[in-house]
Amino acid sequence: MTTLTADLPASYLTKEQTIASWLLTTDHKRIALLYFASITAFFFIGGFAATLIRLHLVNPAGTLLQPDMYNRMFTMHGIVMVWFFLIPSIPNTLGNFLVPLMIGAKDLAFPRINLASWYVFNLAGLFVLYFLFMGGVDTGWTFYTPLSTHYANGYVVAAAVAVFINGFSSIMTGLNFVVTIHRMRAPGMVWMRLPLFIWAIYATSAVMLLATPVLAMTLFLVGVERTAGVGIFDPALGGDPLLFQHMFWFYSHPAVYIMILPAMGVVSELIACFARKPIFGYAGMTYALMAIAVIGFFVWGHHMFTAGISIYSAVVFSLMSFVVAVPSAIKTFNWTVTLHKGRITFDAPMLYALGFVGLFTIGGVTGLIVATVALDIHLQDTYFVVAHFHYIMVGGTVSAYFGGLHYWWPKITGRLYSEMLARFAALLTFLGFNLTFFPQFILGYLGMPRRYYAYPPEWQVWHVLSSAGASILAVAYVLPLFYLGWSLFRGERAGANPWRATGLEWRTSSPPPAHNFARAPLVTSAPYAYNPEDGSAIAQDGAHV
Amino acid sequence: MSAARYLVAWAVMLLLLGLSIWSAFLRIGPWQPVAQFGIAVTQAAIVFIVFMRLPGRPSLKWVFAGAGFFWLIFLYGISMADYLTRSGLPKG
Amino acid sequence: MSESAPRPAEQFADFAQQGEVAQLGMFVFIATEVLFFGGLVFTYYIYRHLYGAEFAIAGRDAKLMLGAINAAILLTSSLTMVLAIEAAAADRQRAILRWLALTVALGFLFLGVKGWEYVTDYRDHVVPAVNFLMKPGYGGPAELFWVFYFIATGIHAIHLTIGIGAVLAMMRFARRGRFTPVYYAPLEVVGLYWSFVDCVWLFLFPALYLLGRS
Amino acid sequence: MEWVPFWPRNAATAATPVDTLFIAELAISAVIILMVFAMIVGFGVRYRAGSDASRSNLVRKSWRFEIAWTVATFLVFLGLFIYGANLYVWLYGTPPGDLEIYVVGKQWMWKMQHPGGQREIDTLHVPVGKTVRLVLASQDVIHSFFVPAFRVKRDVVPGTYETAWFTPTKIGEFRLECAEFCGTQHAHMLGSIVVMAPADYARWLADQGAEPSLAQQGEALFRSYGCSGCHGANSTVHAPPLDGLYGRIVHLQDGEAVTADEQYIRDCILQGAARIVPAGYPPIMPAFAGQIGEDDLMKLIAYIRSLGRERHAP
Repeated sequence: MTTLTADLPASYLTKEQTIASWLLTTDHKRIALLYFASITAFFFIGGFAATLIRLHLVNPAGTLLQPDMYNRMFTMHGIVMVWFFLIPSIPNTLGNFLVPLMIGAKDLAFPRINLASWYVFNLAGLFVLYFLFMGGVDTGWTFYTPLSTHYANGYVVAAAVAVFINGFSSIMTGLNFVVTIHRMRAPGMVWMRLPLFIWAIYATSAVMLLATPVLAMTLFLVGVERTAGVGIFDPALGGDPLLFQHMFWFYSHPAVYIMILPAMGVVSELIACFARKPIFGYAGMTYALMAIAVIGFFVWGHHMFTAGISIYSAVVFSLMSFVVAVPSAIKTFNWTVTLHKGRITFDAPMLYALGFVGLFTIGGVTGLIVATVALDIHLQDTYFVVAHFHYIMVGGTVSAYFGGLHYWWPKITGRLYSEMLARFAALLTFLGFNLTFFPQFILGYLGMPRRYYAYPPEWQVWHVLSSAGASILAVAYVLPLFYLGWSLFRGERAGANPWRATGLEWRTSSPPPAHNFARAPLVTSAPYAYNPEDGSAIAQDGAHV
Repeated sequence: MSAARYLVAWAVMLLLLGLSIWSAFLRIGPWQPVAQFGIAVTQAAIVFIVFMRLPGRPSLKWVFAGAGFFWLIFLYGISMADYLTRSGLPKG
Repeated sequence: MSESAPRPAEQFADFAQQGEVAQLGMFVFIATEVLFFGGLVFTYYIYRHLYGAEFAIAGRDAKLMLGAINAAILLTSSLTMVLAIEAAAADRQRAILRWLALTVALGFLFLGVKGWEYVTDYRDHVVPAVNFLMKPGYGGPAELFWVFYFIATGIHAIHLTIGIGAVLAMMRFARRGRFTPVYYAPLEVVGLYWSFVDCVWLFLFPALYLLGRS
Repeated sequence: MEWVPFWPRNAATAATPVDTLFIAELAISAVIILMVFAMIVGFGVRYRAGSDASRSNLVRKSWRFEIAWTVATFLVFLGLFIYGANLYVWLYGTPPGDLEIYVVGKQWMWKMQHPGGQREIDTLHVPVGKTVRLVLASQDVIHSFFVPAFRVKRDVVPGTYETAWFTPTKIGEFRLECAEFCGTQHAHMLGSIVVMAPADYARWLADQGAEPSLAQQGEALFRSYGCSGCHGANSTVHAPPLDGLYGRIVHLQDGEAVTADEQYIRDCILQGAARIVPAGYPPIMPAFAGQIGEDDLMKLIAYIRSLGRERHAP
């Protein structure tokens, strides 16, 4: 550690160097890095499963993995990616690092709870590793009953426990953010001066807090049913499998917004900074974020259109799904219009952000197609749906996560990375992603169901294209590991504000000192006070940058 | 002074408890769960307002305390709408 | 945590802010708990809606007397808890300890009654998966009622046990004189939790004990 | 659309309207995507840092744009919703059907029962141009009956009946898939729908051998399970008569009125008097849950349905 920080100023990284000082830290910035380590590990575990799945599907007969093994692979891919990568990705790393910095606080409201949440997260992770090495789970990440409770032969209870415990870490993080954003803002940081990233984290935290407990109870009931053999959701004993689906999707649809809202926040920061222009329609953007968070709770039934819910509620759920798309459309429009009359540079974070807007748009419009009840009858549970949600979650969230990581990397580490390699990785992500998932739209309309380990030979060409894209995508995701890692040792020293951005996080040294600011900041300016005419900007504390 | 207020609240709560039990033996059919649930909501309101001292700073407490209950309305309401309009599923 | 000269944690400006933030945090946590229990009560109400008759027959075998006694015990414990907080605000250190001790005692009493109730339930053969007999008149879904009875009361008992632990910790703090009229946020926060657990019982009681009595 | 190399086959009446809607939405999607990409690329080139395009006269008041954009999007979405919901109600409504097939899904096969008693596994023969009504049940976990060429899909949830319908328009063999993950061999829970010319279909039916019809098999079960003891014509027990029950409105004891469809009859058999007692009858019927399998249930229901038909038959 000492060698890495040799030429850097005194900072949160240099304060103490013992292992214990990291494992017992209550500094939000160190906890962010702890989370970063954990979720990176899970990203590659989930990615490994995805790699095996794509390799397996090159051959229509599906001979690489045994059927049972294939089922365990996609289940693990789903569970790990959803709960152990996507949901904590932006909030727990970038969010943890940036929320206090951006609002001008010394730390989160409950630093010890923050640390505890990391331990709880890893405890849940241990359960994942346990069921992984014991042989896996074969229910799909959705745990549908009665398959999960009475028929599956994997370690369902261990998986449910893992997700249950993981929920506590979500709740602890959400609770911390909500209270912090409400009560710990620097003087002058009124709500309508908050950076959009903070608004997004706030909306995300609210969704986490309001949805996660219901999932916890649902999985608890599944665990009880499976261990005790009683029939809570078992139709043979009077239970209703659709009740499980209602409760599961009451959480799991809003969970999609837990994944995408922070990404929208990151992208807003990036586009404003690299277009050197205030974000178009700031107030509208905040309303849109909150609208998505709230309306997102009324649409869960679109996962159940073919499951046997009443046709009346299916129609209402369809309508609400169209309604929730409106604020997303507004955001896309505002991002693109922000570029108008900007002074745009195409640094790596900006490439990721623009890639996000493109992929999110494709994911969004295909979302309209599956929200249309009549079409969803054909498309439900096919690769069309798979492609659609990967466009949102991988094309959207993961692109934004990488963009944010590059953007704030100099702040987090005090180092600059190789811009050329980073741009190359960003372009590669976009290309590889489209090649992987676009063919899946076609497969879906042709009628290829999800979770099939074998398929008719005439569809092979689309699967081969998809797998080829996946290998490009894999390179694009591994590449940053090398050049970002390299930058830690050999990277040029970054100044306090390498992008000349306006947020308070750039008004302290890189990396920031232990308690964030040498002097408590006073906020006098709206966010994103960029001037495209000469590329100058006024930071939120009034300084010209 | 405030101790007296707590004592009164406590006595009212016990009274409501008795009322709830008494209502269980009345032959009022479908109104029974309504009555009992109504009493429970009243009791919960007393607990939140008196014992958990919701009035007072910070007033944001009201929002957070209410959010959970408010959000349950969506879970109950929207799912119930499905159950009540599902064809072929007779009511008990 | 153990510094002798009390001062607010580093991220806060003063004790007032720290106290308010702690309370808010607890209320947020309570909101999540409401949704957690709400999910359970939701499944219960759906099945009660679908199987009203069976639930009414099964519910008649719940021990109303014990349930009602426990409701009264919990209501009283909420009173003693809040009196402990009042004592802290008035700086009556002995009174804090006395009321907290009474709260803990009531908590244990509740668990004792609950335990006794479980024993009688076991003798009644109404414990699903362990000792369950379909009694004459029971329809198939009657077992579902008892499943919910044990899950709900079980989770509630776990919450109450955590509450007892928290109150015991507060007694330790109080004995060391850590609560001053300026800052007694931990006690206040534990009090909120305790009252909330009481609140849960207020909803479980009619749902589990008052069915099918008329 | 079948000239497109990656378009699914169109072999039922539902396929054309679904395809039309799909193409309409694809077109709108394409417009939106092109617009966004064009703006990103266009602005990106014109307002790149090096260009000396004018940045003066920035739009400061953005409300008007935003509201206009919001309302326009909302109206387009609303139109799509109405179009889709309308079509859905037609797709999900169940027309009477020229032919009733009972389908039981179980890990990992589809069992089909024709009204004439013919049974098939994983294959279903139907005549072209006739509306086929399916009654779907599951023996174990949730399955989903999916025929891509017909654009029809229904989840088959254990414990309840689902109905679906299709009217094939082309002769040929079409892929039947299970679309809801149902365990290890999910990917092999496949089958085919064989659509035949009416004459070929009649010949195929005749070739299946003379099995008693589904209703006749049900009648045998009706006696062996002891149903006839109470519901029979000369029973002394005061049980509701089943003649003409199917499709009628039944008034229940709590004042509720339900239609006696497959689901109602199924619930009555499985749950007995604990549940749905018609007004005016004592609650004495035993529950048969756990004693009758899905196959037998369907036969019993076919029999009870036939009771009405025989009487009304001209």
